[in-house]
Amino acid sequence: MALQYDLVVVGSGPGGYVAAIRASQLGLKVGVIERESLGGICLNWGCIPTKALLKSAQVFEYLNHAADYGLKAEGVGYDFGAVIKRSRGVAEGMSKGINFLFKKNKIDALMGTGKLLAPGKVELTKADGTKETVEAKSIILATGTRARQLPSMPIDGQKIIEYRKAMTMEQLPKRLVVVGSGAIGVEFAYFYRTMGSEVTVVEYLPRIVPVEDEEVSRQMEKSFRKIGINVLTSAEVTKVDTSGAGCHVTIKTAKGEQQVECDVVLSAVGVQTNLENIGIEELGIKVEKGRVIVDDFYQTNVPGIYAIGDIVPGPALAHVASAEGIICVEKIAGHHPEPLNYQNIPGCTYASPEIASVGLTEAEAKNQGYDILVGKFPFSASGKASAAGVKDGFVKVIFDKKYGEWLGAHMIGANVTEMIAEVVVARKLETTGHEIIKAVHPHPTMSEAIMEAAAAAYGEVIHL
Amino acid sequence: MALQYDLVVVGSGPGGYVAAIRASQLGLKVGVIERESLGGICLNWGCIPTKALLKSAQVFEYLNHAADYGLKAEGVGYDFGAVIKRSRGVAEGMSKGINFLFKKNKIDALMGTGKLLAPGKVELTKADGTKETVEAKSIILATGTRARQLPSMPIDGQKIIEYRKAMTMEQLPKRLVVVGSGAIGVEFAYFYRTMGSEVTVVEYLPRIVPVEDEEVSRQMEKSFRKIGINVLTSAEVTKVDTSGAGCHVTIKTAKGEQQVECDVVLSAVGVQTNLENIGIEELGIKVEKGRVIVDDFYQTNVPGIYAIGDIVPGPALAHVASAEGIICVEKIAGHHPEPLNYQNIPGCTYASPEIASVGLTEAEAKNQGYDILVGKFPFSASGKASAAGVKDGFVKVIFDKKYGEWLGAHMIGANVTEMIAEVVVARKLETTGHEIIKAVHPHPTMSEAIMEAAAAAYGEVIHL
Amino acid sequence: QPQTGRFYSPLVLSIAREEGISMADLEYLPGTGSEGRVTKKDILDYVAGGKKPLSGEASSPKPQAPS
Ligand SMILES: Cc1cc2nc3c(=O)[nH]c(=O)nc-3n(C[C@H](O)[C@H](O)[C@H](O)COP(=O)(O)OP(=O)(O)OC[C@H]3O[C@@H](n4cnc5c(N)ncnc54)[C@H](O)[C@@H]3O)c2cc1C
Ligand SMILES: Cc1cc2nc3c(=O)[nH]c(=O)nc-3n(C[C@H](O)[C@H](O)[C@H](O)COP(=O)(O)OP(=O)(O)OC[C@H]3O[C@@H](n4cnc5c(N)ncnc54)[C@H](O)[C@@H]3O)c2cc1C
Repeated sequence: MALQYDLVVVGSGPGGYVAAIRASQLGLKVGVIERESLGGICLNWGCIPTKALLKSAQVFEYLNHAADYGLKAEGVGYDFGAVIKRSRGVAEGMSKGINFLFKKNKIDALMGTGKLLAPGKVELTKADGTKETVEAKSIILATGTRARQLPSMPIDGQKIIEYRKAMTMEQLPKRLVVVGSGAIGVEFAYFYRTMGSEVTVVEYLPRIVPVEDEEVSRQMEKSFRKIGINVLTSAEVTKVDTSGAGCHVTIKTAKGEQQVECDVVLSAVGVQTNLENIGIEELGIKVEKGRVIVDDFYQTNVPGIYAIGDIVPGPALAHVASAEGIICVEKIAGHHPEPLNYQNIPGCTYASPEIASVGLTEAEAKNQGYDILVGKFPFSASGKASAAGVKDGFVKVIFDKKYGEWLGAHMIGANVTEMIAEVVVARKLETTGHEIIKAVHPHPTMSEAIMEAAAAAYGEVIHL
Repeated sequence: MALQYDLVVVGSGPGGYVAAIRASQLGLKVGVIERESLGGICLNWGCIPTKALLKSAQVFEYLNHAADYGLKAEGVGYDFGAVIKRSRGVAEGMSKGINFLFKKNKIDALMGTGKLLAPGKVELTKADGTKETVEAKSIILATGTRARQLPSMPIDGQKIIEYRKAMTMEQLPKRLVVVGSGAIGVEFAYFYRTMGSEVTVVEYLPRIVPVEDEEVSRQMEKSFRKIGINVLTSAEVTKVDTSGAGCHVTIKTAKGEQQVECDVVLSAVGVQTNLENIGIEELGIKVEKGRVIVDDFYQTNVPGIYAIGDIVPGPALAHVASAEGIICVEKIAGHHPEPLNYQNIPGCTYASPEIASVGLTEAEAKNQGYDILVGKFPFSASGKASAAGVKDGFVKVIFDKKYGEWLGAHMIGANVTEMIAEVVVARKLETTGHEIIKAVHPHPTMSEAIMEAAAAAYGEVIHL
Repeated sequence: QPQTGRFYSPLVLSIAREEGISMADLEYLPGTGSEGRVTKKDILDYVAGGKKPLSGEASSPKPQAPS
């Protein structure tokens, strides 16, 4: 007999596993199909292991700059294998944590590959090839993404690699070319540069971290150049010749063609959704531009079949996947959740400096016709930043002049990824600038810069 | 002829200098009388130099634990003089910054000691003894505090010291007794312990950081014991004998009398307001329990004379002093500021782990008759904390069951001082738990723990 | 029904002020937010719809003429 559930989730990433736990809280009997490791890309190959690597790099920076703090250290170095091992250990620990949470919430982890057979029916193919049918009133697809490949850079796993390999290298590449300067590309560029690689970043668009506010991109480029990263913008890799000892990379730039020699090319040009062989076509589920089309509560055009996370439109981020999963199952369970406000999703990049932003950039706000007030507060004027020795970067805020709405916030500097939640919450609660200026931020903190930036927008800044 | 101003401020701490800058923005002609250094205790002897020292200690910890991150460092040590020098340099830089801001805002820095002569009249005595009369429509007193002394521990500046000496020691004391476990005592205890001193903390009340939630105190004590700090609570120093080579400290505890030998005793038992010889008595300004009594907009009982900062009731914190200064001068300038809500002031302690809190503790909420919901999320369950290797601590939140009001938040762990502003803003905007649970916090961050703690209060926590 | 004593976000109040919508009017504005809260969108829709008199028109004093 087929396994019976109220809900079956295909894929156990931050979309799937969070949906499963929330569903179980709401009284549903839940099974989760996963073909690889519990926790999906995020816990095993994304958010978590990269942050572990970045922490090692950050501490390594401290070792190298000990004297700045009155401290001494000799023979500073690292065991690259140990750095990687620590990262893998953290990822494994998190994945085991999901196992624990599933047991605690009485969720069945069904290891194998899932494929839709019909509404209410999923086929589970286990590692040994045996098949089983799983039946459920509701089915959520949360199969996530994998690295996208460009024809000019076919991934070979040795010289041309993607993120999985980049976080499990046996040794430090002496020379690395990173193609793409989104969060993933920038984080790896920072990590490898800090650990000692010669790093070149190639970005097709005119500026790195191109989704960010222009001033953020400019500061990031400045910071990258300061640590010796070679930044090429408006540049395109047209060919990678791997026939020699290393790689010979041909890059088309505004100034003509350029050749860069390196040992490894990291392709970080985005992701591609996992929608093959899961029954999408057979059931006639609507897909556009590689994403499954869903309603406000994540139901596809086939009733009872839902999709969340990286495979649906919207920013491909872990916290978005989780939020979608929760809303989806609350709706399934008969609650009345509010639809997700995609205008209020924070985005973070965890290099040094960190980047955190939410809402409209200055250019977007202008393009949308807003008459805006812009306030900017540099960390060079912050007491906490001075004390901590992290004066690079700023907080920039954008308000609508007419009604005072907080349209956007863009931060770059130390700790800003921990500061952006304030903006998300304030925007959710429909603040105006006034409340932020008058909210007493603790002294001395980096977070004061938010209050000061808001004050700057209204001509009331104190420390500038 | 007397110097003429719209506003004269006596004292240039975060109360006085911020009031002066805001007043100048509002069109007032301002003079600030200061007898020591611009920036007051906060910039010169308080918030800022201590945070510089603590940063050195934090980096020193990284050096000592390099292997935890896959890194190597030998010959780890420090030049104590350089650590102190860095801290003094940061403080001087900030004080110079105030000089710059005064010039920019056309504020006169009047160096000397101020004394009220009459409403509208202050006497300025300069370093060389010459006197001048300063006239102003409004006068703000912002003379701050100094260390309090206990009769059992007369400060001699060598063996029994207060905070100024504690941040300018020529060398590391081998053995240190810290009396008092408020923020100042705890920060120095952490600093000296991390740098290598044997440290004993003596607290009169039954738990350290006694103004915090009980669970925070318990975690802090655990963390302190883990790094080898000797914590004595419900304990009182009855005598310090400095006649020998070191100090012989007699401590009364519940288990009887105890003797501790040490080199230096740091008295950190609170502060005392600077109200002597400034004309308070002569003008009949009302003072109660050592604090100047003021109305909602900081006017004393004598019209035209105001008082702000540490010398008025309320928590003795820099951000409170600044907020009071701004409100005070906005009122003087004819604006209609809202009175400060003293229920929504964050408090921070910058040891490791850090502490940050705002609003009611669990015990206070119960005592006030609230029927409460409590949610707690430990950092051991946070992905970011795992990746960063900082799993100690938690976020605890308290909601009113009936209306959902966010009564309090209590955090202990890495980076929490940057996270508390979210709570301040959310409470100012009169949130309920619901909005916090549904505000999409970025992953992976420590700030997610706030959302999870709120969810825990309502039985919706995912990662527990 | 007028919703007296209802919570309005700072942004909703700011829009009301800017657009000359009185508190009395606001109380008749239906809210689609959580627990019937008036959201930015609700009041902006009302403004976009020409600030048509709300159901409470007859009983609520109206300082300004509808546009
Ligand atoms: C290097 C890197 C760093 C990142 N850093 C961050 C970050 O810091 N913050 C952030 O918010 N986001 C980050 N992301 C993005 C984040 O990882 C994704 O947004 C998130 O994982 C998407 O979650 P998901 O649940 O949609 O899918 P995924 O996490 O991709 O999980 C999908 C799961 O489904 C399984 N699966 C697929 N098909 C099947 C099938 N047919 N049967 C069974 N199982 C199947 C897969 O094995 C996988 O486990 C990062 C991504 C990468 C690559
Ligand atoms: C070690 C330490 C660490 C601290 N850390 C923090 C922290 O991290 N965060 C925080 O919020 N708070 C902290 N504080 C508290 C903070 O420093 C005070 O709350 C704050 O400085 C009060 O500001 P104020 O303007 O009232 O007075 P002060 O900063 O005390 O300034 C008063 C000024 O008035 C001058 N003055 C006094 N009398 C006269 C006179 N008659 N004529 C002329 N000038 C006069 C003094 O010289 C002084 O410069 C700390 C305090 C200490 C001691």
